[in-house]
Amino acid sequence: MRIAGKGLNPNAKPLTFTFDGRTYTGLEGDTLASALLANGVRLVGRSFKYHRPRGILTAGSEEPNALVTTGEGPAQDPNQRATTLELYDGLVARSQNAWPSLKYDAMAINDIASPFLSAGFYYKTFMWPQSFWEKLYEPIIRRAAGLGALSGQANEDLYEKVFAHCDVLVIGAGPSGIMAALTAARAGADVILADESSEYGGRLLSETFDVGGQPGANWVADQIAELAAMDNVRLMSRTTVTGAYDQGTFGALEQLNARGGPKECFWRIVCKHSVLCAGALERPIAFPNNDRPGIMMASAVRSYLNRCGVAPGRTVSVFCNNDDAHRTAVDLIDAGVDVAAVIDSRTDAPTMGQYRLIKGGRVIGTKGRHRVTHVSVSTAEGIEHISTDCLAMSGGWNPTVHLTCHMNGRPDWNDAVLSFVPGENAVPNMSVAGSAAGHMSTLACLTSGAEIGADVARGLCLSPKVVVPTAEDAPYRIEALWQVEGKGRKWLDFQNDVHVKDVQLAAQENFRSVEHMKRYTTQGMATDQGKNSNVQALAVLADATGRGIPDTGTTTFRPPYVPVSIGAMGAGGQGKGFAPERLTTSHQASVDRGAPMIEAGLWYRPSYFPKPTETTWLDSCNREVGYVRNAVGVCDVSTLGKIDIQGPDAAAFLDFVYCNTFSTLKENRVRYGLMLREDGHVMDDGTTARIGPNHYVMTTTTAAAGQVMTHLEWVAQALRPDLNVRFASVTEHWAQFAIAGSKARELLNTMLDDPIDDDQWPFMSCGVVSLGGVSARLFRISFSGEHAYELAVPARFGASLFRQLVAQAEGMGGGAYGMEALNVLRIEKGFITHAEIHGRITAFDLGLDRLVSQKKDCIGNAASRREGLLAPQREQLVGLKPVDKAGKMTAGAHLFGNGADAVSANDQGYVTSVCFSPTLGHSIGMGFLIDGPNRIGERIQLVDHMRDVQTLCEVCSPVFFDPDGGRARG
Amino acid sequence: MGYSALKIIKEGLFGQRGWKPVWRDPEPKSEYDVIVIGGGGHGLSTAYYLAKEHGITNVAVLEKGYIGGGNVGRNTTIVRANYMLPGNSEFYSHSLKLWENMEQDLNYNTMMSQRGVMMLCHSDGQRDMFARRGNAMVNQGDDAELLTPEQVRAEAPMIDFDNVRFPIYGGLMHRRGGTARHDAVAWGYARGADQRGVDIIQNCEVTGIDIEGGVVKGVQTTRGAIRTKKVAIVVAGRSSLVGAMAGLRLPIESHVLQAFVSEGLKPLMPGVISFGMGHFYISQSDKGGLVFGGDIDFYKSYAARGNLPMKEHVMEAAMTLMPSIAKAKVLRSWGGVMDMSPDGSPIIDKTDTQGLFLNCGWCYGGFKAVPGSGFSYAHLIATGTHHAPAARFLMNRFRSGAVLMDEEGTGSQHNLH
Amino acid sequence: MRLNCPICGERDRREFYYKGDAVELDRPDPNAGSEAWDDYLHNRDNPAGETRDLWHHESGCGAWLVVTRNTLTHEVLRCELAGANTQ
Amino acid sequence: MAKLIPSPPCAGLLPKTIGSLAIREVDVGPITLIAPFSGGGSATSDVLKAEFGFGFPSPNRALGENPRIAWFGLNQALLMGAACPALPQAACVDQSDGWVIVCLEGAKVQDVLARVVPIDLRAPVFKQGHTARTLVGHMHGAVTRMGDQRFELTAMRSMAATLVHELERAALGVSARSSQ
Repeated sequence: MRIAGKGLNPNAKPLTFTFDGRTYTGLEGDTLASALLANGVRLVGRSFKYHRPRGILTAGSEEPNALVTTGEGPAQDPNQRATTLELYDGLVARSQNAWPSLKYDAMAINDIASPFLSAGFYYKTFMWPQSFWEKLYEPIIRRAAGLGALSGQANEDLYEKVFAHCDVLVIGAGPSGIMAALTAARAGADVILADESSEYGGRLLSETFDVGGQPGANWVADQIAELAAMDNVRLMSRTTVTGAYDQGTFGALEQLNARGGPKECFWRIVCKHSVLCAGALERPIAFPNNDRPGIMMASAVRSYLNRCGVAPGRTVSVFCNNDDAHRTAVDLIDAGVDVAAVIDSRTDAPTMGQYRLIKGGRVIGTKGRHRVTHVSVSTAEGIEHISTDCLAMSGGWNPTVHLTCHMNGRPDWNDAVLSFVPGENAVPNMSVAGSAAGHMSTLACLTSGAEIGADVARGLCLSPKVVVPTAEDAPYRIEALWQVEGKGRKWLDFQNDVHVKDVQLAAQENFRSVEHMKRYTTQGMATDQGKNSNVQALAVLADATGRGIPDTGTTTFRPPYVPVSIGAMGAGGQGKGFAPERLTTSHQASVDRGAPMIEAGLWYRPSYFPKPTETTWLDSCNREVGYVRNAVGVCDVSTLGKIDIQGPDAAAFLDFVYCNTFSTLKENRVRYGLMLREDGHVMDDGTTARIGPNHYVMTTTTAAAGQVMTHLEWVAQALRPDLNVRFASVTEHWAQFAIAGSKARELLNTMLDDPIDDDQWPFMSCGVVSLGGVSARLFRISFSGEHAYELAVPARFGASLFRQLVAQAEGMGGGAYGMEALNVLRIEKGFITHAEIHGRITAFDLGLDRLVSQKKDCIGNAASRREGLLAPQREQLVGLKPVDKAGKMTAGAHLFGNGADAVSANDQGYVTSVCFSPTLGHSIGMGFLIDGPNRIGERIQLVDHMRDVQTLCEVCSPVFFDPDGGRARG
Repeated sequence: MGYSALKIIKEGLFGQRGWKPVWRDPEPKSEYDVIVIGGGGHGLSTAYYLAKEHGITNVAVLEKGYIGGGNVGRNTTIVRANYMLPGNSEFYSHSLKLWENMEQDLNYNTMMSQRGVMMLCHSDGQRDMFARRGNAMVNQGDDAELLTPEQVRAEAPMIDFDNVRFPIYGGLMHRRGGTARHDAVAWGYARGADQRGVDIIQNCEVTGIDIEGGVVKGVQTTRGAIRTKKVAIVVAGRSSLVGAMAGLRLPIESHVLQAFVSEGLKPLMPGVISFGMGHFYISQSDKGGLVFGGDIDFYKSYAARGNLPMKEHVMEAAMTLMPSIAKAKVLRSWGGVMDMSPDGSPIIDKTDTQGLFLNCGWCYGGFKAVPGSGFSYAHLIATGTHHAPAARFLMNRFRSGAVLMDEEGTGSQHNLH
Repeated sequence: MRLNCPICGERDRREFYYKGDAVELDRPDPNAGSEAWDDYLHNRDNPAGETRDLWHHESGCGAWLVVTRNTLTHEVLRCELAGANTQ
Repeated sequence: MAKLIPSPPCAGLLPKTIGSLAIREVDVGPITLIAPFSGGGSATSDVLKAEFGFGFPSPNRALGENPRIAWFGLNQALLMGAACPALPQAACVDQSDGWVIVCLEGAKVQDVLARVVPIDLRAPVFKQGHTARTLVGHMHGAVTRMGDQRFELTAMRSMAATLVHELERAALGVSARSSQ
């Protein structure tokens, strides 16, 4: 019911929205909840377990009941709280968890069966027959459970993440937060003031208090205007600080009420000091049937009335145990709304206005199916039934301590406010002000905010002034009332349908620890994370176990304070944004030639270069292998890591990081190197060239480039600071291309300013060459077994060089080759990659143990000599070929003795790399086989259950082609 | 007291008054045959199998807080037997078989749900590695299927196949894998052990281990000294601290692993999906919450809470893999303390002290091991010999280098497993 | 979490790579024997409280740091350069 | 004979204006990474000073305009815009083609950077002449303040497309807010 003249915005424009298909009108400044209440809509949802009718309980982000879904298609957004959802023209909202309709929900049958569905009942049944859990019980439970639904369509909204830095982060812009921010900012501190609402002011917007001699909302507007005008202040509305993390880091979720721009923004705020001014949350009372629509928090009734001009009922009653709730009656009467009675459990309750006060009264029952119609009140005189369509309840206020618990802080029980207050120094450099700290009057909030703002400013060596406006300073009078005896269920967790008896049953079954009770009953595990119910539930548990509340303890509040969408915290990750994409200089040329680009770590590399006549990738691959074996092929190898190493001790350094020796390498020569981890296993391999007396260029595999660089830094800085050496990655500076095949030199000589010959450029040599005046590096190395070079030019020339190399190669009967052909070429030669050096492999396993020089110390040397790493029963590298040439081989297959069953006990090894060798005309592979090198010629069974392959293979040397290496040298 | 549907109906009609404590809260006795330090999943299952399999019932489980309050109560509830290396393979295979009969064995519904665990692969090389793993699983007698991208799409249509940063080359499906109700596992074993006479003693912190002449004599606790000839340490997350009481310096670092749960949603996830390139895995609980996690926070910590960068990384992985869950809202995140070992595999072994046993190093994979670990540990404690499926979980493997079980291939750096 | 890099100043944890306990600075002699190497590579004090760890300012200056930290509270007590060869 | 044609890292990607933010690629000329050997710091600095008027920069600082030198990590600086003189006491590595450098300019440039860079860039903290090695999105990079509303970002050449994409995304978010 809208009350004319009430509300903060008397000139609000009307907005049209729909809820469950019906169209309504609300006003600018409404939340969906206030607009629904204004239209008399009470039933807004169904509870989780029993599907009981639910109405709006609160006016904030702690709302457990009024969860709705908005939007259609990819924009469908479930589980939004109607109490914080700002109304906009055209908003379409739907209720959740009800079928066929909110009013007639078939699953409400659960409520009738509820005596058999007590806490934890499911642990005691659904066990027979065994297979029925997955087939029958669980699907039914799963369908019934859940709240809203996702659309199943990929997100199309924008989300973003931002970093912010400040001196002081003030969390909450109520009276204490405003004062803390003002006091610190006026002194010169860099301040961020964040509030989860669309409007600053906190409770001052929902109450009728004066501050500084003017209405609270006006005072707020003045202060906010002053803050907004300061350069050192950032105001953040609709921003909920969701988590407190180490060293002054906070997460915050900003709702951007904008179409076209980002939907939400997740902030990472770093501050020197934080001030928690998050206020307090009013708690319900556990009385019988306290969950009907129309029963809501007393403070929420005032919020809707004073802030939105909406009365949630025509005849309102109040049930409370404290003075504060009486204001609800006073405000309602002032607005012309009937107040049936104020039922106060205290026999000495004071009266604050012209309403009927029932002292020492208790609500012991309620009536009304889809909205409350009556309440039954026990008084000194007996039981009275009061007709009412809204019951405003208040069991007192809980300081919002959540953020103070995010770093393992425990709140303390406080007898004065009958609730938990933040523990001392729970979060380093965080102060707590206002009602979050248990200060319950407006003046106390203003004062504590100002004083803490000043403290913080002084901590920053500033000179603050404390000026506090006048305000009400009523004492906080409350008497404990956790539950009311009577017939009917007394609900604690409204969403998860946990009532007092559930908690008592948990205690009876020895789930007496508060954590056990929570997990057994699901109390506090709903979307409000127990904000509305935990303290009452604790009190019930304390009573049931004969302990006090402080001894009972409390569960831990964990981040986030309010639910945060995966979209917001994962902003930027969608699609390719998850990790950077690295493109080689030949990328476009490869794409232009139709090459499928495949991921190699962060890089993209061409898989193969198809010709129009080819129908499968294998056709292309075989042709490209032929280029290299018969003419010349060109391949971009820029993705390999390249590290420039210089210094007087560069040689000694390399001797220490490689297991073999580099100090003996001559200038302008290249050597294969094997690098171990300190635990004796192979880290990486590659070639390193000596390009000057104290100057080397190391190559790493594409996969391990980053790891090797980090490792070198570690060794140089931490283990061998005695060695004077410097290194830098030059992977990005050089575009490098392999030119492989018998016509490689011929091709090169069409490109180079000065031709080369075999004498100057023998196998494993390197040096500087010139191409059209551009200085380049040439390495005569081969990963294909052919006469081959790698030519490196500054990356700006990479695209140009690649196109010219390929054009030249094509003129010689060759062309570009991709990763598939590269892989075949290297398997034919028995060269290893990370398919073989997969982290569990030693030099011994590779047959390279002779490379581990015993003349010097090096990383991994000592550990590689462990007996277990040299045992003959280890699996060692071998080649494999099918006995029947047509036999199929697959990588990942396991190896078994001929005739042995393919079971673990008989496992002899596994296959790491396989290809069809066009050169040899059959499949070939490499793998690791127990005692492999001593079993050459043996027949072994390759079994791949995954691909249904079983092939008899012959164990052979892993070098299938040109075993003496004459082609590479020639 | 047996649990059954009939019993539930009877109690429903008579006000639930007949339910008894699921386990007792006895005072500690002055002496036990075996003291199990740690009332987590592994400790409780150890006590249960000591009683059930070996008839050793004069056993106390000492828990410093409340039972099931450690990693068994804070994990992503995944159960699987998809290991590759000898040692792990046979152990998890055995453990999975125990899972499959757990409810009937315990008369407690732990909601073991075999909806499948699917690991996605993102390159030819990874697919071949998955094939090797899948073959190892089948060789061990477990189930595995290598799925084509089309088959993955049919299983998990919410994956963004067209735009994901690391495309889906296929998957390794392990249909007998799935999830279970984590707390219920602890409670079920507690109930089973208690019914067989084991004393479960909560709020009883061990402060010292009494050793004389290389022989265990008992423990000191916050509730007094207790004598025993056998002490079984099984305190994941705190192994180094309890081990130090017996003079052990363990190959363990404690690291935080975070996990996340969203608000309840109508069913959308088929089973468990794991996205290796993003260190992201996800399933959906029976209540409808998306349960997901990622990698450890990478720095050693006992704080049981994580930091923002890893949370963001996990959510970004979710967004690239399945952007249809963008509007699922994270309700709660938590961090558990993991025993990270130098090869990523656990230790179930005797120590040099007579009567002192050690079970630790489960990294972030301890939940699925709960039944197998308890079974094998109980075997070792009762018989003094290693149970065959766990016979390779020996502490000296690091020194010798023999039978390391480094599934990730990342080497001796604890936090990389 | 934030670490105060002695070169770059205070930076977010996401800029750093973590290696492990600072015991790894004390690399044994190559012939120290299997027990010493086992200890170096695998065994850790792993205290609940103050500890010294190795971090690399990977996305920043590239320095290796020894960070003294509390593993229970995440309080950072000191950040120092790991090597002498860093100036 | 080869005829090599150079192409810049951001060819076809920049320049661009999004809202009030202008993004353009900067060609600083030759780039040399200078890393003085142990004990070679002052000798290296002296040569630089004689040649260019500035020495080796202290951490997090950039000196000069054209040419200029920017600290680039532990014991490292990038000399930009001039050939590197002989520096016997330092490792000198040509990285002219290793980096992509973009200039961002506009009234909201800090808001855009706050979406990609995790460090504190507020004017009183990060002043003109300040430079930092840090993250740019998920990439290792560097940021340098060139003026009140002007910054330069450095990232790896192969990631130029990702860099531009991330900046575009950030700028779009900023401009969507200011248009509200």
